[in-house]
Amino acid sequence: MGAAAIGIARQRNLFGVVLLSGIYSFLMATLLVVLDAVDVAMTEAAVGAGISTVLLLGAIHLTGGTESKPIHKPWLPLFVVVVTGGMLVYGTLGLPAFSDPQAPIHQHVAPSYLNEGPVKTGVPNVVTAVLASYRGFDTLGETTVVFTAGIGVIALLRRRRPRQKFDDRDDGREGGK
Amino acid sequence: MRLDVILRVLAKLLIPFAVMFASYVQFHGDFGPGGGFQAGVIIAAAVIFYGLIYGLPSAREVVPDVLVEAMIAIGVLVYAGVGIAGLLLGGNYLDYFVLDHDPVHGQHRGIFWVEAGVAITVSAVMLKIFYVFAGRRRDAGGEGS
Amino acid sequence: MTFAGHYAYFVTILLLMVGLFIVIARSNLIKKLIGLGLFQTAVYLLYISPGKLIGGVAPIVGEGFEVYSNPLPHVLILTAIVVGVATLALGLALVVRIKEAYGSIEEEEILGLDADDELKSRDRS
Amino acid sequence: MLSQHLPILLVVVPLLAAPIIVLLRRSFPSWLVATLASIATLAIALPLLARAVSEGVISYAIGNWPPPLGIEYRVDAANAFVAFIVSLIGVFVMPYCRRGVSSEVRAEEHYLFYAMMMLCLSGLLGILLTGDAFNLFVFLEISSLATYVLIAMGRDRRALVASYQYLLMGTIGATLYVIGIGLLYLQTGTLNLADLAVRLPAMGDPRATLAALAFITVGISLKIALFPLHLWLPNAYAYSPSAVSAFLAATATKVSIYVLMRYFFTIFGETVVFDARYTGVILLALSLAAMFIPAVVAIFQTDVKRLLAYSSVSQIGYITLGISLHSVGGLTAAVAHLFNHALTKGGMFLVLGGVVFRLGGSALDRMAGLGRTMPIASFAFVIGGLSLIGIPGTAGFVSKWYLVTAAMAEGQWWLAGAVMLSSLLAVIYVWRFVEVAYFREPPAGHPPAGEAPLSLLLPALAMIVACVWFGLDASWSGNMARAAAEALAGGWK
Amino acid sequence: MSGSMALAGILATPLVGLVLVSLSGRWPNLREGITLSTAVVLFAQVLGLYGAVADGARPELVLLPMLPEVSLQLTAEPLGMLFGLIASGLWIISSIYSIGYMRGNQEGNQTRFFVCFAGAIFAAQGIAFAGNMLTLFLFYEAMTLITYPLVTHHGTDHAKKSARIYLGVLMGTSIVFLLTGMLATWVLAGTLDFREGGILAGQVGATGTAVLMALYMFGIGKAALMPFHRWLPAAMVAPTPVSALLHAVAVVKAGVFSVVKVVVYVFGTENLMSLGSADWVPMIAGYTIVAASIVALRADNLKRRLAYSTVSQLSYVTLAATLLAPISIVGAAMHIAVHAVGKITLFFAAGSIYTAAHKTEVSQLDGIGRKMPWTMLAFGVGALSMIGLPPAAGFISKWYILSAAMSAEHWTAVAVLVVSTLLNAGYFLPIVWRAFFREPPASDHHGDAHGHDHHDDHGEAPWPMVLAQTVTASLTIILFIYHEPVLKLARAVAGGD
Repeated sequence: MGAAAIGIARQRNLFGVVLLSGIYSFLMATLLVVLDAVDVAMTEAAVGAGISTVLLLGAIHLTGGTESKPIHKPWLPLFVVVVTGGMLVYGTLGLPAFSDPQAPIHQHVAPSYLNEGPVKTGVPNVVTAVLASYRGFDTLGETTVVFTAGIGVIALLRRRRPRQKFDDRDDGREGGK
Repeated sequence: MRLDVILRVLAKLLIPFAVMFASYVQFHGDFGPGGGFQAGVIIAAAVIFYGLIYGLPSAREVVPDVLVEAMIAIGVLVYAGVGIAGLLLGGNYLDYFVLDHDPVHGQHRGIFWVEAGVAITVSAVMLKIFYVFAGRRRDAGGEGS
Repeated sequence: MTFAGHYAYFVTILLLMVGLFIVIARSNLIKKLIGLGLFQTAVYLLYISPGKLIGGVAPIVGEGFEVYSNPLPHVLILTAIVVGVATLALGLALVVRIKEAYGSIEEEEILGLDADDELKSRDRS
Repeated sequence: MLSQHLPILLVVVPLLAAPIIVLLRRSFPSWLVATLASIATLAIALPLLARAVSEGVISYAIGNWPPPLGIEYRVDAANAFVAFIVSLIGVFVMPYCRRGVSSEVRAEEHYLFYAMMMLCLSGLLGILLTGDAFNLFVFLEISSLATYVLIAMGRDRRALVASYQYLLMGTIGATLYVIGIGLLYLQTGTLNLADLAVRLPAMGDPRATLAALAFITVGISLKIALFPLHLWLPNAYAYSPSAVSAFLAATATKVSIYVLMRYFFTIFGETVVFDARYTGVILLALSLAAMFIPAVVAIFQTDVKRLLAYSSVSQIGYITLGISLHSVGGLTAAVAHLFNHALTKGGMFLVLGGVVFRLGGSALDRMAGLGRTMPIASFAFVIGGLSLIGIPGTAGFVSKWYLVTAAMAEGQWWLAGAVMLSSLLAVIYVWRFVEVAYFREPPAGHPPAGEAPLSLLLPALAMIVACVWFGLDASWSGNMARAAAEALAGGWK
Repeated sequence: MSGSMALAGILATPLVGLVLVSLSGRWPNLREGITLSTAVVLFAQVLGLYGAVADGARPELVLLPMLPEVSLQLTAEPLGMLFGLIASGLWIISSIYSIGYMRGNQEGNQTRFFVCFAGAIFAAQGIAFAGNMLTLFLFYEAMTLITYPLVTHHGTDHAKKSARIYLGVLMGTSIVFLLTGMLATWVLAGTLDFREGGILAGQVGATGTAVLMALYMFGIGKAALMPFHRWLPAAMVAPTPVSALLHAVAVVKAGVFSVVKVVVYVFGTENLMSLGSADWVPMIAGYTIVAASIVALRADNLKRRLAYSTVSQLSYVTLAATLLAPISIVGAAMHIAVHAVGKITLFFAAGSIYTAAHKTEVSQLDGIGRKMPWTMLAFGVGALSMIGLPPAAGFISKWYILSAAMSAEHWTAVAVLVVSTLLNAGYFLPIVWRAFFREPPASDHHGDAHGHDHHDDHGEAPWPMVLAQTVTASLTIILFIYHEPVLKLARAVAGGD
């Protein structure tokens, strides 16, 4: 997975990049299954390897396929990235170790979901119970995000007649005066 | 051309299965992995598949733009409406317990409608994005720019 | 899954750094978005992996199972994935429009074009 | 019966309005629904604020699940006041959109525009009221996505690039925020903010807590456009449609500032954030830099919209300066300035929108002789400018009063001088407009433009009048700011 | 009519006038009629309050609860009464004068001019009757802003540049120093009300008081203490009535009035005396007096000379106020009134000369007294008052200040007063002498293509201007003989009642 990620960073052919990111998502989904997150894995597979790839390919088709060589030396981004990573390493050192049943996340809140969730909601898949009921408002928000994105894409890419498009560009010049 | 025919036939056969699979994912979400979002994606994928094979215009005929846009909105309305129903029946917002005399039934009912709302919006949005992106290419070509 | 301790975190962090690097350092607008996606997926692991309990199973309650992995991170990440793809769709739509307006999707070139515009309009006025 | 559901209704009303607008599709009905919805939010926000001030914390369990399990809305004087500000601005901006948008967005896209406005409003209100860390992220994304689209609807092609850059920055910010709350969650096992505030001191490891603090602060600061993370803001404000600039300038950054204050004072607590750490010092230094550097940049702008945008970055410095004092006085100043600056900047952008409507652009050179051709608009704009400077009798003075007295009460006398000096910079950039508008001849050949249509002028004037009113009688807004500050500092116990 | 109602009326009248004037811009006669009648009504109202205040009443009016802790409020007390009377009284006269001037010179933007004029008077009344420091500050800033368009009146590059200096210095000092000082006072004393004995008494140590003193003294830029005096000469680009009423009376007097008010009611004279924190102020003031006089001596432009004379005369007030002897406060208050009347006369005369003869430089004034006897006579009276010679009122105030300096045994101040009197004589008397005893230049009529522009065949200025300057000149002399009402108020300020 790491190799795929670095490959994405280095590859300049965008088709290659998209392909790699699809592979990456697939690997991610596999890993998620291993981690018992079946719902997430299913979604990641559908979204990461499916929708995203299709979307990216569509976009590349509309915009062209290769990336030009970067002009700047990447020192500043590198610095930012290293600081971010360093901060995270520092932070995670303070967290409970992997698969520690005594970790707070397994002690607080989650047991209630697992114990009473299926009883109170009648839904054995606790993920669904939490998603749709306990944290149903989050999911409403999520749906709204999808809605927003959908409407947004319509607003941005609505079909317009060529003449209007010309006007648009002209307006762009106008505004800069 | 022959390949085309095979594809068309395949598509005709596959699409009902896809829709069935989607509804399985939708309703089985209570017991196994899956739910509204995944179901929505699959439904959208079925139509997109249809569009890829029969061409965008025929897909647009089957599922017209206006309907898709309306569905985008309706999904959210269904979801938020469940919440309002909770309010009207004397509970808090998104309170499913009050949707039926039996709280557990109420929960079931609530989750069902909520997931339906998600599926409607997600499938419609995915479809719409496909329409828009695919349609864009044609327009861009038509303008000769 | 025998590696214990904080190994899982470090993998996450590495992915996250690569993603962030692509976003900041690369000039191609689409590649930036892909980097952004990478950056986000890394975060998914940060949430999911601590939720796993060795010996546990997916949080679908059934008979015969005692230990379940924590369902809450799964829920959160489901939402996060959806948000991520929504952002990606919107970002790509913007890139398509930018390509049409500028004829390029390289950040450097676009900023250069804008600077030219600025100069021209200043000369005119 | 309805009164107990006020918190959720405040968010759901605009959220429902959006899909309804999409179904309506026509320009006028969409506008009507949007306007009515924004009036409704104000009608909800006012009694909610009154209740929050008199009763203290109001908790609302969504789905009737008890708080740490389900998502909770938690309202106190602080977020109720900011929610009031946001919905108030909404009520000013929505009537303005009818005419203001017509020249900048094509008619068949109007309903999309209004839907986006509603989503943005709903998202912002959701961020404010929620008592759940992750739910906050979801609504942050709703408002952000809507914002990106709204910005991209600007006429200039640079609006697209501005929107794209904001999308990158905003998503990075939001993701950093998610990392931060992830770290908090892994330490405590809860996402409920009030629960976090209780459990964090007991269970948190200092390293992870510090990292979480860093990620949340940086993530939110990106949205705040805290110097030097402000690079997305000037373009985004400058190229978006005027009504959007006004709405965003008055609300979006303010909401993020509220989030920062909430995390600093209620969740982490002052001991974690300020004592024995450099957070206060860093924030102070950045605030000072923000007060001066963007203000100087603003002086050299040739476009009035960009000038105002840079001025916004500079004014945000005042607010964060108030936070960095970590006292109730400082917080009061921050909240007061949040309110006053929202009125001022929103009003100025609206006035400017009217001017752009007539002149077709916002370049400073075009405004020559504006004092004669559009006397009311230019006068209103100057009043807004005086408020930016902080002339007594305008809202801006009230904030300055609070800010400087808070700094002095903390013994930071030199800060008072810094604030005064930076407001001199504001004098300079405001006066560039005054000289051009009043003492330069209108460019020859241009037809004399009259005042903007009433539907644009009235909302703008209303905001400027409010800005003067709250400058002359700040007893209400001052008391509210004080109550909000006490609520923030007092926590959610 | 109760006192607080009267205060409301005083504040509302110029505001109403302002609105009416701006609405009647299309009919100049109506507009000027409104200006005049507003001025008269205002003066009558202020005068109506005189009796009560002189008898010790202190009517109050809370306008708006500006902040939760401090409200905007008005209080009539003797010093404010004095300033209010001067500003409103002289507004009548200078309105008459302005009408003549603006029409005589065919100035543009006359409506804006009269609107801003009314606004400035509004601000002056607000300053005069401010019940606390916040209110005073509000109207102080309002005055700066409302007079800005008057300074830029001509809209030329030179005017814009000067207006930038004007605004820059006044705004800069008031924001950076005065506002800081005021907020510090609020933090330290917990109140901003003007109170006898001073609100800072017993709250702050000697060093703190000295710092605050500096913030106030330099913050009140309108008092033109050096080095923040540059705005005053810069403001001379404005039309002369503006210079006359605003930059000889309303604006600058607002400055020194604030100085006296702050010294008496914020710091408290006794408090300052015991702390010794204000000892340095008379030095700066003395320096300003002498330095400005020397600049005036060398200025050829008449208005510039008058401006520097104003800078110098203002510092008399500051000097007197900070000598801290009871009698010196009387001198300061008296000097505010006396200098106002005298200086406005001088500016009126300068404007008359410009209108009638289009002359602006001192060196052009040879023999002009023969053509414009009334004008130059008035000028002479004003000059005497500036120097402090009887029978002009300047003598009275200077006498009080001098005796205060003597009684305080402040020999530097005494020396400054003596030297400055000589300097005053040195730059005023030659003008009078030139005007009456020198021959007019003979060469003017020959070979001058623009002879018409030079107005050499001029007579007196238009009658409204002559009338105005005659009235103020007479007032200068009357005040010398009968100054009891003014003295009564001044004594009340000093707490000697």
